[in-house]
Amino acid sequence: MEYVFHIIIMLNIYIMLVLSANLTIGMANLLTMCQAAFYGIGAYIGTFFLTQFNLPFVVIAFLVMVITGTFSFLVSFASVRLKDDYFVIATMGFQLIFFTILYNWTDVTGGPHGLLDVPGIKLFGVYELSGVYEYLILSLIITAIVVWLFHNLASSPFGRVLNAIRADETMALAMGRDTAMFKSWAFFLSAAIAGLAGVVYASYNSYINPNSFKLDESIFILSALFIGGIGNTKGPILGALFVVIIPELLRFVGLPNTIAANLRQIIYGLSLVLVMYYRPQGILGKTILK
Amino acid sequence: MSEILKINNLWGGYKAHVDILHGVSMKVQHGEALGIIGLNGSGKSTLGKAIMNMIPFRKGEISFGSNDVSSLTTSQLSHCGISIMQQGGKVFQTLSVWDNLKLALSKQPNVLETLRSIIPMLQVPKKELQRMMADTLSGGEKHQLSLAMTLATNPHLVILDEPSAGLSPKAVEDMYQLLHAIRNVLGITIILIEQNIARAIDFCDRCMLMSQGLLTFEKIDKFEVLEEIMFNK
Amino acid sequence: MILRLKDIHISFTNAQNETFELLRGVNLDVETGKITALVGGNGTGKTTLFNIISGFEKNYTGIMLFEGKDICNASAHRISLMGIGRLFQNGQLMGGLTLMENMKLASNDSTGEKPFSSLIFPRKWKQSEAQKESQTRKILNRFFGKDNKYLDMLDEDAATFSYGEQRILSLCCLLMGGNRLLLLDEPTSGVNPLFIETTEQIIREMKEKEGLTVLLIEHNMHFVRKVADVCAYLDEGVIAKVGPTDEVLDDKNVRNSYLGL
Amino acid sequence: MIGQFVINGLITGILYSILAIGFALVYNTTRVFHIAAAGIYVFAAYMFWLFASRFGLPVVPASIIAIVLAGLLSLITELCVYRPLKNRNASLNVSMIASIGLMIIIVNLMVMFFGNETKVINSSIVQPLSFGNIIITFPQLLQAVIGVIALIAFVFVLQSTGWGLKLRALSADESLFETLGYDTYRTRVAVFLASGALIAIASCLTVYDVGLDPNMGMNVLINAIVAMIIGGSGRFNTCILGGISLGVLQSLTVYQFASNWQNAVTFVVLLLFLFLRPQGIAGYKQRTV
Repeated sequence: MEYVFHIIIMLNIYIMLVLSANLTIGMANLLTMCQAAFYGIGAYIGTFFLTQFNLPFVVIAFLVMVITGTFSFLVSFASVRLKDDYFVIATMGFQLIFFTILYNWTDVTGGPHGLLDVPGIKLFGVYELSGVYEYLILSLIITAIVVWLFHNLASSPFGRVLNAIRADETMALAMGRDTAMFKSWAFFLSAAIAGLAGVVYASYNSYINPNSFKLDESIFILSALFIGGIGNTKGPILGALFVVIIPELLRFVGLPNTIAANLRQIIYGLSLVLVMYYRPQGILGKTILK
Repeated sequence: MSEILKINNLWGGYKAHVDILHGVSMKVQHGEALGIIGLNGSGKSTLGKAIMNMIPFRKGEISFGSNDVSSLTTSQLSHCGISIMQQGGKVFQTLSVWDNLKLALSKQPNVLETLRSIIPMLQVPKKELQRMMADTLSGGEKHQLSLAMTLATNPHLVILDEPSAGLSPKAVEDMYQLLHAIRNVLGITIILIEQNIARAIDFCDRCMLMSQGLLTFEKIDKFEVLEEIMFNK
Repeated sequence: MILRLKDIHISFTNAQNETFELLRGVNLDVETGKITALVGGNGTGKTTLFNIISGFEKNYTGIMLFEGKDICNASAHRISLMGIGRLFQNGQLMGGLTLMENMKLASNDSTGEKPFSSLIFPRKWKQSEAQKESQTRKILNRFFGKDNKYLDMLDEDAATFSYGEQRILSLCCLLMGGNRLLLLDEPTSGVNPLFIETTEQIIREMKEKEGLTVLLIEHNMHFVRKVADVCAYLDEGVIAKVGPTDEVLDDKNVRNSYLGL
Repeated sequence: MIGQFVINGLITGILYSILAIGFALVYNTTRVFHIAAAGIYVFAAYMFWLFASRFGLPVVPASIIAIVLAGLLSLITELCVYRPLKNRNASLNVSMIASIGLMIIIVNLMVMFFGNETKVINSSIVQPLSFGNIIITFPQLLQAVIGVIALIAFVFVLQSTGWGLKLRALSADESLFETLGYDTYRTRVAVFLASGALIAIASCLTVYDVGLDPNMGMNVLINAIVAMIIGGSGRFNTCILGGISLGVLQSLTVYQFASNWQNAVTFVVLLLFLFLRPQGIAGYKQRTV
């Protein structure tokens, strides 16, 4: 049973990540390849706060989200200047620079060995969470809040402006909307939620290393998003479900571990190609990437 | 005189839902110069592109000579003998002038000699042409080169999409002299899509007015007729 | 005088470093509460002038006053918020958004568009949303009659409408409030004759019922004659003639130069 | 000492150039961000290893087989993915996502069949050459010689043959190319074959020196893309300029700091170029009039 709970916790984390990616990619059509970097920034900064201070979780989560969000200004700056492929490669550049720093700045990040013994989350500054059950409940609550948040955002006036930017940026500008500011907000929120997912992951796993936050992870999040669908809330949730459940199904079938690991990657890749051909908006998605 | 091109009830546009052509029908006779004039956004260029299958049309038939060519691709149409000079003097910017010509020159190399005798900018020595990059040409020269490339494929029918747009008055004058010369020497059928109405009426045997995706008012041959149509009370 | 343009110059440089001066000192006063038509041949810079007014083109010199305020250095969205609405040349509704969303976006009232107010104070913006919705219905009722089909199609993707319908609905969008001057770039281009009458009616009502000022670019001279009070002819980078519409359009010089004689 | 680093950088730069051209062939003509090139790179490396080490063929025929197979795989990506997507009028971003999917498929197929661990091609040890205090190992010499030959051959084909002319024309203007009576799809077949072959040449030369593992593709490809951008995208010869500059720059970074900061420096340079000089060193600015 613990194992099932572990899967659900990971699923929750991925739902947050994929939803956060959807905010920029799906709604504002800004294709970024650095979601894992924000996830990582959240995890490392969260670890720092968890080890150094004895703060209640709400405070830590808030701080992490604000700091991670602040990092997103690097990306929003790039989005003003660069278009299309150049923007994609620039975000890829951010991702790789971030990874290099994580990997080599050994004094702070622990380098390739990562950080061990990340303390658990202290709910009200006193009660330290431990064990799968408690994390299960915590992650369910947080994810529920995040899903609710994005669901409301999608149908709110703010989401409408993001959709307008996707449809026609010039027109949005001519209607008196400061598109650069809206994009920055989208990046900020997206990064903040990814950072939140990072803290939860770090304290739950109690161990982080750079390999969880490299380009492959960004691509993984992207695949989940595009398979599930972009532009609404159910698409990304389905995507997260898909990428988390497939490996378990393969395990259930009884394939040896070595083959299963690759087979699931192949399934992801194949689904990506097929989805792009037959249903470019994703299985449950609403909009098509421009 | 026989028909070289016949278009029947053509519908279509750039996007799937948005029709720009609303059922265009027309016939082009062998050897004539047909002008298509009309306001901005009336669909003149769209018609030219639709004939060349550069944008998909939803409905309608096009026949060229005695063959139905509605389903041919752009490059196949070019082999059949229809050629288009696209708007704005399109040439391969990063290539030299000679390379541009070489690409266009497909079947008969002697076409080039004829062209060189007519088109002023090709009359410099071959070495020069090999050295000259297309993106360093002036607007007028670019249009001339573009026209030369269109003709070098040895077409029976050329569609000229705004050959004078964006040129200085002097260059427009040159371009029309050139077009007259080409008509006289090569004697090919021309469809001229043109903003400059006076030029079009002057050059063509007959003109058609395109309006709201439909061809109306066949046979406009006098300027006064047109003025009446456009400005009448 | 709602908008005053003084000595607007703009030049472009091509690849051969040849500078080409498109506008050579445009002077134009747009009078409040009137419909002014801007006509001129192709490539004379009419749309460029619109881009300058609405803040999309910045490399120009000259003075531009909107209601007495200098708007030369304001960014595009600021200018829009000051009360200048625009219909683009091939502008349609934004596909992927519903008709209602398009109409709501056209309103200058941006209550609830800050991400946090969106989430935290839903009651505050729900009110303004409801108001926008009723306004939308009112506008549609007015131009297309009671119980028209668009009222049932408010929640459909705007891309499903035909091009002509989209153009007219985009015009309706401009009535969603906050605008005092409208820049219409060829409202009739690509619109079939049936809709041209509606277009005409909408533009008239903009002036008569809403008291808006309209500046429009148009190639369809019949249309210009019908709706415009004042006509300005742009040629060779300057406003060559301004005056009552019939006077300008019947001018022999204008006709000849327009038709390229 | 610095001389050694410059030489190393030059040789790496040549390899980057070849790969960058392989990528640019597809990117310039189809505008698709061809991330699957990373997969093809890995595929070529494994085929080379399979025939050279597992089946014991001599290096030369093994590499030729690898190059041919990689070209075919590249063609398959075009026929099975890019062309159908183009026929459906899919946007370029959609094609790119599909390309990512392809890359994942190819790389993981390789892992599935051949395992995850690093492999080497068992080459006979040859005494390194030394000029003064600059040492060049035999594989490096091979890389330099074959790499330069490949580049010269490519530039020759590009500049002096009809095929090269068509290629340049297609990347300059696709619609004009079609109206002149050329079949874009047929030219694209050749483009993809050549692209696959060039990627495979770069792959085999690298693998012969440093061995192979399935995760190397993306990293190398990104370097090649950076080389293409800093050289100036839109053309082919600029890739060589960009590749060699990048190789030397990286090598000097290693000399000055340490090898582990190499990637960071690469991307900082990339970002500087993107923001300050997006048209690249060679500075051909694509006009959008």
